[in-house]
Amino acid sequence: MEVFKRRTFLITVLLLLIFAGNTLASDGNGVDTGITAWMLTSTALVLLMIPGLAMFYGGLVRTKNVLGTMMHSFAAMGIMTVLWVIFGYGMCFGPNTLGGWFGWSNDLLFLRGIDTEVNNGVPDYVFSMFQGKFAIITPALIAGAFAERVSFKGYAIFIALWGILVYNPLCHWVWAEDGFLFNMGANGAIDFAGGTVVHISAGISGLVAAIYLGARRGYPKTSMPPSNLVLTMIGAGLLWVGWFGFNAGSSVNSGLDTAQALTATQAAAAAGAITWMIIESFHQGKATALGFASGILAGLVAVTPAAGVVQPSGALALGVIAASLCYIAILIKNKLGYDDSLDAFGVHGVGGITGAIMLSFFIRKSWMIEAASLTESGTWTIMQQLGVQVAAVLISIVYAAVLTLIIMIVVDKTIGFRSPAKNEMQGLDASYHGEHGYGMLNAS
Amino acid sequence: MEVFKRRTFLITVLLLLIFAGNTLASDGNGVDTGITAWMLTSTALVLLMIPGLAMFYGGLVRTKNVLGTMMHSFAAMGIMTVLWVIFGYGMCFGPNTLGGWFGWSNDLLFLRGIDTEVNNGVPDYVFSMFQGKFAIITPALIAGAFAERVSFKGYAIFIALWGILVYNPLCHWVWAEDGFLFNMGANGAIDFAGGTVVHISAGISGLVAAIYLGARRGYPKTSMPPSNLVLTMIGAGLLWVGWFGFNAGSSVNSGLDTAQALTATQAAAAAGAITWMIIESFHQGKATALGFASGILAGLVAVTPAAGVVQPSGALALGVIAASLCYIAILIKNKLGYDDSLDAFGVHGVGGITGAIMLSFFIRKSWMIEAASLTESGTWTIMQQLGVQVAAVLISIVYAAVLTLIIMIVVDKTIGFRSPAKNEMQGLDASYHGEHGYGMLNAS
Amino acid sequence: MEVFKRRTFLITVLLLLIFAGNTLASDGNGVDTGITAWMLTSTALVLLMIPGLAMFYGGLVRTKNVLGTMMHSFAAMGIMTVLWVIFGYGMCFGPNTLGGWFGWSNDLLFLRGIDTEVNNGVPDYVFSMFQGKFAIITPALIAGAFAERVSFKGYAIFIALWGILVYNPLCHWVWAEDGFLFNMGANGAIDFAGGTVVHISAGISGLVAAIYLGARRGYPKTSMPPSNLVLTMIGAGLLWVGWFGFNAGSSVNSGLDTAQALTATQAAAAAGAITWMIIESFHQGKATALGFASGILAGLVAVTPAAGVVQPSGALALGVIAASLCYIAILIKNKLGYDDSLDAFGVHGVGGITGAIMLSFFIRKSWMIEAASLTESGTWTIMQQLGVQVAAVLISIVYAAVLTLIIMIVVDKTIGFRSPAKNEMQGLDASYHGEHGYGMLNAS
Amino acid sequence: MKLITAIIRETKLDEVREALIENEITRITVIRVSGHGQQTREHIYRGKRIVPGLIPKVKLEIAVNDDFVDITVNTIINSARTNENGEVGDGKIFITPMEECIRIRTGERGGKAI
Amino acid sequence: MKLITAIIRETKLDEVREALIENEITRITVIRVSGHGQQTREHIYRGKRIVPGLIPKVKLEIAVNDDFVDITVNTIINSARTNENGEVGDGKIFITPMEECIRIRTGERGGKAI
Amino acid sequence: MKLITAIIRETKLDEVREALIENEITRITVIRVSGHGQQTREHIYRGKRIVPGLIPKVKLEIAVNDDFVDITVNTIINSARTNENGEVGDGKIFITPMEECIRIRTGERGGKAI
Ligand SMILES: Nc1ncnc2c1ncn2[C@@H]1O[C@H](COP(=O)(O)OP(=O)(O)O)[C@@H](O)[C@H]1O
Ligand SMILES: Nc1ncnc2c1ncn2[C@@H]1O[C@H](COP(=O)(O)OP(=O)(O)O)[C@@H](O)[C@H]1O
Ligand SMILES: Nc1ncnc2c1ncn2[C@@H]1O[C@H](COP(=O)(O)OP(=O)(O)O)[C@@H](O)[C@H]1O
Repeated sequence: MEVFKRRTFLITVLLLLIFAGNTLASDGNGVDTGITAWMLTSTALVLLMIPGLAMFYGGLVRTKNVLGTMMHSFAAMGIMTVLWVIFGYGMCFGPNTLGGWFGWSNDLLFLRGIDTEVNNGVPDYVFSMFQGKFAIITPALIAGAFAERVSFKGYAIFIALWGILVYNPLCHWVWAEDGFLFNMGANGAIDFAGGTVVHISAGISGLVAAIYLGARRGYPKTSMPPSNLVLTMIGAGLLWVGWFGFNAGSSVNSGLDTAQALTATQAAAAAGAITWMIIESFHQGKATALGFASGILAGLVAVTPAAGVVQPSGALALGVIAASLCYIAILIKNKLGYDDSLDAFGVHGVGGITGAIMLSFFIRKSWMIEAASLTESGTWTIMQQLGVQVAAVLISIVYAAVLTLIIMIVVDKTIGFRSPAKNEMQGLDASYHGEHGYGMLNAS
Repeated sequence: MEVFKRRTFLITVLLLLIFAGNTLASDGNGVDTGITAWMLTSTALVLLMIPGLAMFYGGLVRTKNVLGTMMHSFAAMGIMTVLWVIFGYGMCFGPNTLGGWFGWSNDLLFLRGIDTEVNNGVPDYVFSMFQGKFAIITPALIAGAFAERVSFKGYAIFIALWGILVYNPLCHWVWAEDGFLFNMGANGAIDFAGGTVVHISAGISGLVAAIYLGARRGYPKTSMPPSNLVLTMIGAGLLWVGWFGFNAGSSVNSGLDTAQALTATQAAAAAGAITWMIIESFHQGKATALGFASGILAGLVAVTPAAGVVQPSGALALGVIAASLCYIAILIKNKLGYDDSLDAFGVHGVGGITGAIMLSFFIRKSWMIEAASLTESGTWTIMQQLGVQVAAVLISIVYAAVLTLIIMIVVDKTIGFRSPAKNEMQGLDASYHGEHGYGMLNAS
Repeated sequence: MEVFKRRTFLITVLLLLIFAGNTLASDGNGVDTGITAWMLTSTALVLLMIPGLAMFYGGLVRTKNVLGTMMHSFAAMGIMTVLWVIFGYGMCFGPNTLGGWFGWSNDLLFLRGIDTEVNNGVPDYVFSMFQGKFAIITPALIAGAFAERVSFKGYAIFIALWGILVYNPLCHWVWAEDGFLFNMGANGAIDFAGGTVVHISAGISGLVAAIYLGARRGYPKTSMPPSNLVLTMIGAGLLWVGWFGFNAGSSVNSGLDTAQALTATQAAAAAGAITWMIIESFHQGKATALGFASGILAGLVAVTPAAGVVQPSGALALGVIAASLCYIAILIKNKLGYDDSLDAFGVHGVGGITGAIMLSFFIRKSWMIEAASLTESGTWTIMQQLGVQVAAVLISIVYAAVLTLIIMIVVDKTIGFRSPAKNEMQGLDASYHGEHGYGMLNAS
Repeated sequence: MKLITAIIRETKLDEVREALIENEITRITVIRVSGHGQQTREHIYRGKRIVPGLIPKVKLEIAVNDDFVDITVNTIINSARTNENGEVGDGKIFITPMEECIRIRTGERGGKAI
Repeated sequence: MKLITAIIRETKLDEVREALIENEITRITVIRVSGHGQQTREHIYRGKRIVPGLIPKVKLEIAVNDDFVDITVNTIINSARTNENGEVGDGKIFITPMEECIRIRTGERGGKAI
Repeated sequence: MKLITAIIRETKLDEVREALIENEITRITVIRVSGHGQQTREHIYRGKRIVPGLIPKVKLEIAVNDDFVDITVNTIINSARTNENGEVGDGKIFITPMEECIRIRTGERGGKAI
């Protein structure tokens, strides 16, 4: 969503043209049907990532937990959407409240105020729905860190609180026009499609939660092999496809910057995948499918904040670096012994941090020139931007970690979060949902 | 497709502008590339619903019937498409024939007449293909009612006849400019994306078929547990994504009304899912994944007729109401004892009726004002619209029920519809397709 | 991509209008947001075909090879993308080099030269990414021919070389403005979306590879039943959906020709599916799900080169013819005894040849008139075009066959291509990836 | 006590179970297996009838007291057979000795635990 | 030598395995099965509790030397039982005679191969 | 008559079946199982080699007449072993007595029904 500021001038010119009233692409409400078409599509693509994530995670857990794990993603679709419509959008994109902690506007309750609003050629509803998908996927990502060991009720309450107290403020800071990170440095902290807001916040929160909740019974002694890597691979495929909406949609355009974001996304995903494949081949003698998928994710995560500012060569580099660092991070985790079940921190946390910081070295020249033109001194260096990036990353980390810990404790002490041992052994599916995933396994 | 009438004025203005010839978005044929882009996308999204439905239904049946059940969806893709291209589109959108029973125009045979036609900025071909997907999914929905017990040949003939005699006329009445339901009341019966045409007609036809064919062997004594709820969940996910095309595409635009439809769709689906989840938690102590998915569907079905006229709060309400009523309807079914195998009536029939009628209470003010302006008296009340809605619903119910019964009897008495007991016990896959779905279950 | 030439005049006119600067749809860079939106979507849809293909193929192999087979598709996503970004795009769409063998331009290395380029309203990046997906799927298709018996390392090297030496040159000849097949005859060899470049080249290369590598151990004595036809069906569904991007996206437009391509695609797929279903019903007494899916593919493959020039009736005819010929081809294969594991040649080779040649008889009149207008004599007959088509097909066949054989031999003799017997018996998943696909099959 | 093991066609499972239940043999354990015997024709794969090397079968395991052996075996034979005369692939029944049977819930042993 | 076959609840597998391992019975073979016995209530399907005809169970097969029979059986009974008193559906244990046991790796036979 | 039960590596199934068929032992039933024994290293999971608690195995059940026991057992041992000397995880063979064998199709009993 970086695009807003950069396009200000352009948009002013365009708006003049629109209201000159002589174009078809406007349908009389100032709508650009082309941009709107791509934003609608992007919204669908990002929604597709939720079942994609459900499959990715669902395939990695043990058979008895597959539905429970998928429900972590699906429940987020339900809960976060309803909250978003009622007041979440307002908290993210309303004007600063409580000193800028989050946004608010009564007018945005139930999205009432935007029923016929159009901005920059796109109906506000579309922007709101597009953004709402990010509010769904972020808590769903966290669930990977404590997979296979939480109560469904506890989870449902947790993500509701987390969305309100962690996601919405962060989103406001980074993407709202009056958010303080949006206005840091010359031209803002760069977070094109959610490196800090989505991946770092989810990764760090997952880490905190995994440590707070403790490991799964038997971990790490008992191995817990994936129940369905085929499902995981399909999930990875859908995530890649959906990420086009995630990143290219974040341009809120259907133009050059959209194309640049799409290209960077594709390049980084591929580079990440190949890097992981090669590392694993040398390290373990075999290139696993899960490794390939993990590399895809590492690349995609790293390019998320960067997609608007890096060229293809930079995107390739980010993919390579992120996959390498995530690979190492997971090896270290295995040493440290905490149980981040599906590596939410190892991939999203590490990949997000890598991307948000390393992007500084691959920024497109034109962006730097524009940034410089916005400073008083007329100069702006990579190191200065690096400082802004590091600051934004640290702020996200600290905020997400502290708030998550508080929410965890509250939920765990009141209604309970961690599964009782009996339920964990029975599996989430039987304990919390009264079902099991693969009936076909048993003759009947 | 509600949009047509409302936009008439606007379009006239725009057309003038187009033919002024000074815009890029027109490619010289009067095409609006933006709207066309979204309609092409919507067509793809609605097509995606067919495999989505195949997965949703396929996961709910027993292992031995999974391919047969998926083939009910896939066969519809083949059969209905071919019929649609040859004469189905003409029956739906050609001018009134036989007193308005359906449409017809020799010019539309094989879609010959629309090779280079463009209307409202969208090539007729695109509109035709978008609409054709609805003609595919409707009979495929019915199949849920008599899953696991019909012969494939009987099914193939049945859907062909049903499409011709039930779907095409209904579609003509509701969506063709000279359809009688399109012109009922002040501003037509409201059926934005197919509450009556698709869901009510499918649900009622399913009910009639389920009762006529009788229950599956052993029902309800023997339980028939779902063979693959993971598959069902993925299917539900794809259905949700595809429904964006279904509803938002039905605006035949890429503008404000599209955005409104998309938002209503998202809100209703989420509200339906959460409602079902909560009800089931209280009623059964556990929130099932299938319940969540059923709630998604209930919400989506209910908002289908309403997506063009309700605001987000209304959509949330519709989701809540529909999920509650569908839940109750299925409980009642269990009491009554007829065997609607996968609850085609319980979800699509009940949800569709709920949406088509209840939407009257949540109509956007601007719509009511416009409707009033179209009457002679200049007034139009919610109760009047309610009357129109109820009338449209009843007409659909009666027509679909009677015709379906006749078709059932004819097919059953001639080539046979209901599976012989032996085939039913063997399973559809072995009996009718000479295959089985999950080879991996057996070592080999 | 046929569209380029035909639209030259139109585009000139439009470009004048664009630079007149009075339209919104242009965002000031000459971008048509509508066309760009559809091209972005098409790119996502074609990417979706890769997991779709992974599922389609993955379901057909034995349980022990499912991940290895899916990795054939996924690895192509990684490897071909990286090569494409570095120099593949340049080889395809750079200016003629080495007498037109392929294209080249240092400026296109790492896509550097097109960072802000826009052509015909679409950013070059988008066109490049769209095209890049074709370079991914083509080698992935070949993998079907030698499924279940090659080393992963050998495969990875093979597709890299094959992409460079076979795909890139062919693509250049057919789709680059200075490609020699692009300029053959009056108006070029017709290959709208890749009949020769994608399907014939993949099919023939697969055939050569299958024969060179020899049959799987035990073939044809031991039967090797599909491990997951449910997966295969879902894959077929996703392929159909993705093919809308493949074909309709190849118009590089969002207008009438796009609509025509979409319609032809839908009609041919349905006709192919039904044809196969009917043939199999008569020949074997049962209509298999796999047969239906194969028919879908046969129809889609055949319409690929033709989608820009045939009307719906022609598309139906192509679907019927292609499905029949593919059915026969596979019967003959069973007699001949070579082991094209998943019928890459039987479907893509035969279907592609059928489409590329038979389309001559169904060309839209307007195209023939335009072609005639481009000749000196002012006439152009179906037979003349047929000659051009046959020539293009033969050139593709010979080139692909010879080069593939050379690459096979080189790879096999150096690092090894064919799996050693032990690995083949163990299965690809255990041997090359250290994993197995369906952990859930075993209690744990 | 005997352990009766029957390998039957997948598609016969419902029929056999119904027949057993009618004869009051309700306790049973069912397992998916694959088998190779004399059976040869089965599936269709792209227009060709194929003979899977291993054909999916279902195995029933029924622990019975000695006086129930005959009725169990006869019921299975009658219900698992294809048509009157049977067809290759109908399956086998194996009878093995069983020394002890224990109900986990109660710890009961022997004949009454079956 | 005996072959001990236990049919237990799927959800008890972890517990039973942990208990067996604690008692040094580590070699074991596990199989997914479905069973029908006296158990009746289980799953929820669209707001209704349903009784699957065949309920997923897990079967353990453990070959043991004669002096290990008791400890194995007792361990299973204790760990596979629901609560103190057990619940319908907890399962069965069958003990059958075994004549020979062979370790494929070494060709060893008899008690030491177990 | 004996019932020979062999638990082998999944990846050895093809080889063992080929060997058995060569020795004219063609009737066989195959079951997916998981096992725990002495075997320890197997899969790779995100850059780490992991030891699944239960390793997928394949179980063969072969009913044979007494004079076929030796050849069957030897064939399995030779074909299921990894390399010359075997490796931990190669599996086990159990031999149990069998009292009766019945061919469902014909009702034949005893040795000729095997
Ligand atoms: N000797 C045997 N040992 C183990 N399983 C057997 C044996 N004989 C038959 N079976 C099982 O019984 C199934 C049916 O056997 P088959 O020979 O096809 O039937 P029929 O005895 O009617 O000719 C086989 O697929 C196999 O699973
Ligand atoms: N006689 C039997 N033969 C084979 N399997 C049995 C027998 N009795 C019980 N089982 C298996 O044990 C499982 C549990 O039996 P059930 O009768 O429900 O438990 P309980 O004995 O505690 O009442 C059944 O699902 C079935 O798989
Ligand atoms: N005593 C036993 N009871 C049941 N199954 C056993 C027993 N011993 C071994 N198995 C099975 O055999 C498989 C291989 O055993 P393992 O101990 O790994 O091999 P090895 O005997 O070569 O050391 C195990 O995974 C298990 O399924």
